[in-house]
Amino acid sequence: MTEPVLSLSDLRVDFGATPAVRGVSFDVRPGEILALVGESGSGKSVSALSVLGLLPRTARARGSIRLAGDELLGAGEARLRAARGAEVGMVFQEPMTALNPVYPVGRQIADALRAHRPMPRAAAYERAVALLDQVGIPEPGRRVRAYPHELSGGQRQRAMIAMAICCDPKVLIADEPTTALDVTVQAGILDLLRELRERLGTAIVFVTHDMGVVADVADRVAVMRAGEIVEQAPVTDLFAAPRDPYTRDLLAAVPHLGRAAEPDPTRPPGADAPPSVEAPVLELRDVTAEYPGRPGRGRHRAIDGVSLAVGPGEVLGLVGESGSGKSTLGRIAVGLVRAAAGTVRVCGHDVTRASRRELRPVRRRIGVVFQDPGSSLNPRATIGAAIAEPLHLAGLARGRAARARVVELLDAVGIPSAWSARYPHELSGGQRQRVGIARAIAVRPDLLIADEPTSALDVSVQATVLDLLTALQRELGFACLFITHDLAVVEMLADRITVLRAGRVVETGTRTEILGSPQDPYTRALVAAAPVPDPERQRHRRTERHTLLAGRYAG
Amino acid sequence: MRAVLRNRRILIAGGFLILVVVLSVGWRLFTPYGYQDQVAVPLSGDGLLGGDDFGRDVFTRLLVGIRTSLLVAAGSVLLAAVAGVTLGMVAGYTRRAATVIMRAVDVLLSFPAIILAIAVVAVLGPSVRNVLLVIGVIYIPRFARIAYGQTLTVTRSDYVAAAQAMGSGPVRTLTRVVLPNIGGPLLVQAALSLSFAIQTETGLSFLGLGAQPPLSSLGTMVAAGRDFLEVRPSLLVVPALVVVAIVLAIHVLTDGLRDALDPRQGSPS
Amino acid sequence: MTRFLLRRTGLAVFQLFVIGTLVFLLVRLIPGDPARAALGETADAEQLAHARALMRLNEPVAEQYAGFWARLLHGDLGTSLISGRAVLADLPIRLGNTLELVLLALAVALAAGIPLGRAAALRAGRRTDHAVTGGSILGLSAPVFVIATLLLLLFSVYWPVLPQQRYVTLWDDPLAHLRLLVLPVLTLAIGATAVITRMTRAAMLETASADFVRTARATGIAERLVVRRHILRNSLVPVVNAAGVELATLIGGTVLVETVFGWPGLSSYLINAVSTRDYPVIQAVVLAAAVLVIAVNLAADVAGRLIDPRAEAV
Amino acid sequence: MHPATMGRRSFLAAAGAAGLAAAAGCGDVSGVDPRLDRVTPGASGRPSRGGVLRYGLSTDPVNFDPHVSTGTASDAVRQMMYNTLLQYDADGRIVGDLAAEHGWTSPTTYEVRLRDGVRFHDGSVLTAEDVAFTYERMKDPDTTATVGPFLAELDRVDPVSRTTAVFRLSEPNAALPAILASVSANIVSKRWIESGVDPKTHVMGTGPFRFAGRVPGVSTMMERFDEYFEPGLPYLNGIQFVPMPDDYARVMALRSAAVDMIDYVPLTHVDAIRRNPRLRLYADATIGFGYIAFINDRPPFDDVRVRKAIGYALDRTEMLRTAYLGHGSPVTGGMLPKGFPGASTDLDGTYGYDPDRTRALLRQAGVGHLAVDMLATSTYSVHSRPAEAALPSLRRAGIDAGLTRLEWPSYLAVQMAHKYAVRYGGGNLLYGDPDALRNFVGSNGTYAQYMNFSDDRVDALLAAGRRARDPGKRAEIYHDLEKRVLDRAPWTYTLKRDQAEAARTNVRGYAHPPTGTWTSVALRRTWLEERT
Repeated sequence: MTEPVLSLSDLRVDFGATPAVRGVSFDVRPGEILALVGESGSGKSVSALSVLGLLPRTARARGSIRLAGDELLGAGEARLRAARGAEVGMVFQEPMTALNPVYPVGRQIADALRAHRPMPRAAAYERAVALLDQVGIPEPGRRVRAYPHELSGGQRQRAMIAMAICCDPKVLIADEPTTALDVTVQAGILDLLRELRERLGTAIVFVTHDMGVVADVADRVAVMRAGEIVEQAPVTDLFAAPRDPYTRDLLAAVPHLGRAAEPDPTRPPGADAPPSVEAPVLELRDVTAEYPGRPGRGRHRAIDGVSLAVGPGEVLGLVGESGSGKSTLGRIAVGLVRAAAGTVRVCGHDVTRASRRELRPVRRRIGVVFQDPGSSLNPRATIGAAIAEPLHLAGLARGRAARARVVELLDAVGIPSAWSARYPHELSGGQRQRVGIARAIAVRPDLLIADEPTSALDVSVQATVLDLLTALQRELGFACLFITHDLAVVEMLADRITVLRAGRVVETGTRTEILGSPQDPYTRALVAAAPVPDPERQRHRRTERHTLLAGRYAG
Repeated sequence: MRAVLRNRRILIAGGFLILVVVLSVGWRLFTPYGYQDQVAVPLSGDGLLGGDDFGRDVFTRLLVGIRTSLLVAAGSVLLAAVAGVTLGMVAGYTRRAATVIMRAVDVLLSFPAIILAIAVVAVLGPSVRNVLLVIGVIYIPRFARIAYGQTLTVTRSDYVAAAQAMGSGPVRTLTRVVLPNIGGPLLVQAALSLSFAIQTETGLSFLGLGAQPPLSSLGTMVAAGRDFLEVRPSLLVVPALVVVAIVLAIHVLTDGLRDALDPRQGSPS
Repeated sequence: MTRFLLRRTGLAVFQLFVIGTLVFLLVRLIPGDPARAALGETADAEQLAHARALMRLNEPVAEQYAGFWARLLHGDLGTSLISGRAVLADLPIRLGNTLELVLLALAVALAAGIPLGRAAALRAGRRTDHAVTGGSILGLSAPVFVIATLLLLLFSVYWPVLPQQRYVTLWDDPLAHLRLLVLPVLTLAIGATAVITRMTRAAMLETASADFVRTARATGIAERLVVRRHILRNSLVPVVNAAGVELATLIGGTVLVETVFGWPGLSSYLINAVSTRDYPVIQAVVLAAAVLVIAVNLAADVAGRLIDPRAEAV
Repeated sequence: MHPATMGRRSFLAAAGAAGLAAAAGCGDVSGVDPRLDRVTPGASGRPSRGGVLRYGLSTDPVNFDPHVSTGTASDAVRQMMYNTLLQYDADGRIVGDLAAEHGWTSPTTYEVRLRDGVRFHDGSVLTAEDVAFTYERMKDPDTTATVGPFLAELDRVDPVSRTTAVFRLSEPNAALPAILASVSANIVSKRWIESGVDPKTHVMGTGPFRFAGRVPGVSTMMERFDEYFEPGLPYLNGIQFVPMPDDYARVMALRSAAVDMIDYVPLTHVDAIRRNPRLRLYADATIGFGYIAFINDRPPFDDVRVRKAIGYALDRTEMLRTAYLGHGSPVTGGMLPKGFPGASTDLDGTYGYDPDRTRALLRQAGVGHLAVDMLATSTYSVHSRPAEAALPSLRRAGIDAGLTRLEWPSYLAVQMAHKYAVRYGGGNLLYGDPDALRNFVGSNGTYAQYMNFSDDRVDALLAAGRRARDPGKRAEIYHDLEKRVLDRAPWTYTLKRDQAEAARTNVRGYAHPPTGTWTSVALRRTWLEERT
């Protein structure tokens, strides 16, 4: 067993009075990928940041962080600066904001290089081009002069990795590097990290909350909860036989692509059969929609001739990567975005060209749930008022009747009715989503449009919200258009699935058809790229995906 | 609200401003003289602050002066806020109208403020009402621009889309949903404009466009005091200090309020 | 960028057209006319009628309006009805003086404001920060002409370091000209510096918590490089915008300084023209001031776009 | 606009003309050639020669038309470059300027013989032709000459020889010599004017100084005219007039020696200047007077008792103390300045401060509550301060008095439109003879038209005054005229103010005209000692 290159022992970090990390210890050996996994607030990021002393001034850290035997915690600024970048490289989560927007990417990499290896600027630039090529960015010679906003999310992340490894650090700490990326792009980044591990023998600390990613990339896993490591084990042992109860619950809560393929006893028989869509609640035929593109580049066609239908009581999963136009479709259904062509029918009414007045009766039959719990509720209104608003607008209830209905709805979504006077910022993300759902079903809609309702939530909270949705759907029988990029989630809910790519329908079919035996190559690549929380199956799927990719086009 | 009360800055500045408002609005309670009465020998020292060059009691005229200046400042900021915010919100909400409205606002911004002031006062005659009108018009662009920017960001959020999806009309969405959420930055701009309005009124009075005698305003008093700077410096210094104190208090209050209300926002003033 | 410039100049022309029309009408609404102002109180009705005829004031308004634009397009800014001098002879020097005053004041404000703001931001919460913030609030609060009067009294009369000299142009006696500029520029700069300081401090505080600053630190570059190249560089965008707006308000604010210090700038030229109802001069000066303000806004926007590559056309 | 801060000229206009900028156009005027500045002291007390006088002017001359007076400041500048036929000597008596001999040859003919060898600045010789042409131009309505309307009685001027001109009148006018001596009766060269030059922006006269360039609002420069006909004059190499409209800045400039001399000393600074050892004040309280005018046919002011009631309601001593800080004199009787025929003190006290009489008169006139909204100008503090100072005494007399103050041009327009029944104004006699009253109270006078005032007896007295040649007879006529005006009370006089210039002690030879009309001829004889 080689000496660990990085070892934390009994690391404690407090922000003022509140403890964030309560005694974390782990080791990482060269060429090994250690996954630090846990839900938000578990202290995984704080531990990662404390290695290079990047914690905000209000933090106090105790314990020991040894880098190749050399103590870093409490080391002077000079020592820390020598370690940052040269011995330990870091990659962060948000590609949009993690790079300096006013400097070309090449310049930032060159600066990082020259911080540790004084060299003339031209040489640093050449090295930057080589690094960009090494991390798989096409045409590195041109891209080196590009500004961050001129690169895609994946390319920005690759540029940041290039910057992190420019001085061949012994350790690479990646703090949720792929969370903000699409599944296919994420797969590419994970391949790159594995390649670095093999080729340069870099030790990697991979911080994430996504069990699928852990199964795909990690050698060893440390599960964290409330600032402590509850379990540490090689990845296969952890998934096969989790010892700690929290790990077990966590793994159970993670939607498992393929597992739901077996018939789900609770679903009524024949649910799988393609439902007869004769009286669809929502029907789009050849719908196209355009956005005024940036000046000079003309109109950008977001939706190009999409046709789909949602039968009464049916859940249609609308799946696609970012930029595929799935959210736009949701807004077209509600009438927020006007279709340039084609027809949109809701509960039999043609709403394509409807004015706001004509839309009013139709809107009473539709409920909408949004993605970001932070911005889906009016921060200046109490949650009681938020739920009652659709009732007022639809003229269904006033005053005492409305208040009674609100209490009823709060109970339905599992929120104590006493909280109706609270404000959104006093609730957790999950609770806010539940209020969003309560608001959506307030008018007893025939159609519910859920635009990525759970993708901003932690896994455990996500599971409870999805259960709530399915229960409500069965009880109230509304049709549901469920928009998401997460195949595992759609598998749990949807009867039928439509796959969308760049504004066009790629494939539609029942759940088992799409996930089990996808016909279209894009769907197949999408299904293959989604990591499954089972190391064995994931390794097999990975080799299959690589043969697929080698066949047609790069990820 | 607890944060607001505990904040030392807010208490001091707020207290001072409340005192000033009470003293000036209820000036009759605090002085036996009328602001026109000649009660002292010109430029003499008797009375709390002595007599001005017309022999009128300076303390009385100071209180009335504060009242006039505050009246003009508050009135003009209100006018600018109502007009500016409405324009800004409408422009931010309906993209089509945006360029037209914002360009019109730019025209107003690039029109030299002083010519507008002279022209309006010359056409409508010099009076407190007209000065209030002029300063109000001059500050409309500031509010319009802030409201436009804030409305753009707020309408991008989901809760506005949710309201629209539920059938909330443009007017209702703007007033019930958007306006409450852009209140913070507008409050800061209102306080800033209040302090600039007081200074503009002082400047206009210096050019003879402010309050008309015998009514006094801080501006007319400072302007008048200038000629007697060597004979009785207090005629200029006292009203000037009062102007600085009021404006200072407004700024301190704004900084305090902004930090207390939205600690994380800390939007640059 | 050229498309942006084209669109903006198109808009500028439209704006100038609106302003030109506005001032043309507004000025004729003001009671009193140039004939009366030229002849004074003693002139009788008959003399006034003659003077109005000579000044061609009786022509139909539409004709005067068309004439105004026609002459303007040929570069003729018109002739003063009162002094008989071509506006083109007097306007440039006045415009130059105001520009000189405003640009120097802004230069001082930027030179002082940015470092002060930077110092306050880097030592947020500590003594320097409180001192700078307090100072900047004071700077914002002092009325311009009170500062002007006190400076004039202090440095011209009691302690004549900068005695009040007669105006001389730059090319006659550069030293004297610049000495004359010291006090007016200082007066205007106090308020402007306060604004730039507050803006820099706020922008830097906000940028300091941005993700890319943490990334930069993680690559191990020196702290002063992180501050200069990442924090300060990104704070320049809002600061440049603030400088643009501040410059526009400065142009409006020079009237008090020009009056107290007797600096023959655009504002004092305008006020003199208004009090003699000299229509051609008023119209020319207002348009010149408007061009100045539009140019300043455009310059600030262009500078903003150069500094921040992702700025989309607003 | 607070009165104290306003200079004589509108503060607004003042702000525009403040300071001076060198012209890109006609030559550089701001930087004075240092050689001109050198002063060579005169032997034992004789005036030294050379130097350039820097004169801080309250207003920038609007233009230089020789025959249109737009205010005292521009008159002073013109008098340095043009001459009139007659002028006032140090005691205020009319003497010859360009005229060597002058006098009535008949009740309707006045003969003038020019000095010989007088040259214009362009070297051409002055002839009677020029005199005839000048008065023809002044009578031409297009010139809008200030004294034009007063030349009604002048038929024509005949140049009987190269140096003699005869003024032929349609009817006798004893005030003709005063008109010939008025500041805007400048003699111009016929050839120069007919050459098509623009007299507004160019100057070519016979005066002691030649025009050397000007930038409006910046500076007006003039240099010594070596062939000036008065031997030895002028002593100075040149004068630089610098407009400084802001009172405060003008006084500061004098105190910090940025300028050698200033006009229109603001009354609020008079005491400070008197106390300053390095400055000297030249003042008088005879010429400028203030008045409250009524529209005589607008009820309730059509009743003479109401007009008189206001006359008695004014406490002029208090007004003087507050408005001019004592620098001036109350006018309770006749207004004619000392030395004018008909001027006398026996009418003083006619309108003493008598509020009870005011209330009695108002009761007699059946006016219960009299509310007065008085129009005044905000531009000139010498008018706005007394207007404001009048309010307290009016209010104490039971009159509900308020003030509306307008910027000067608006004030003139509103005054002409007869919008305000009561108006505070100020004026001065256009030429040094009581006949100048015809423009104020004569039925077709400009001011009379503002007041809708016309009185046959007044017109008759004015005509008689013009015809009479015997000084004693004229004094009696004009004394009756003053009594009649006070009795009809179309307006009521308020205060006379100190009209003052101030200069540093090294400026010598200047004297303020004791009486007569505002004239700055004394400036032609001014000289500079070496600057201390």
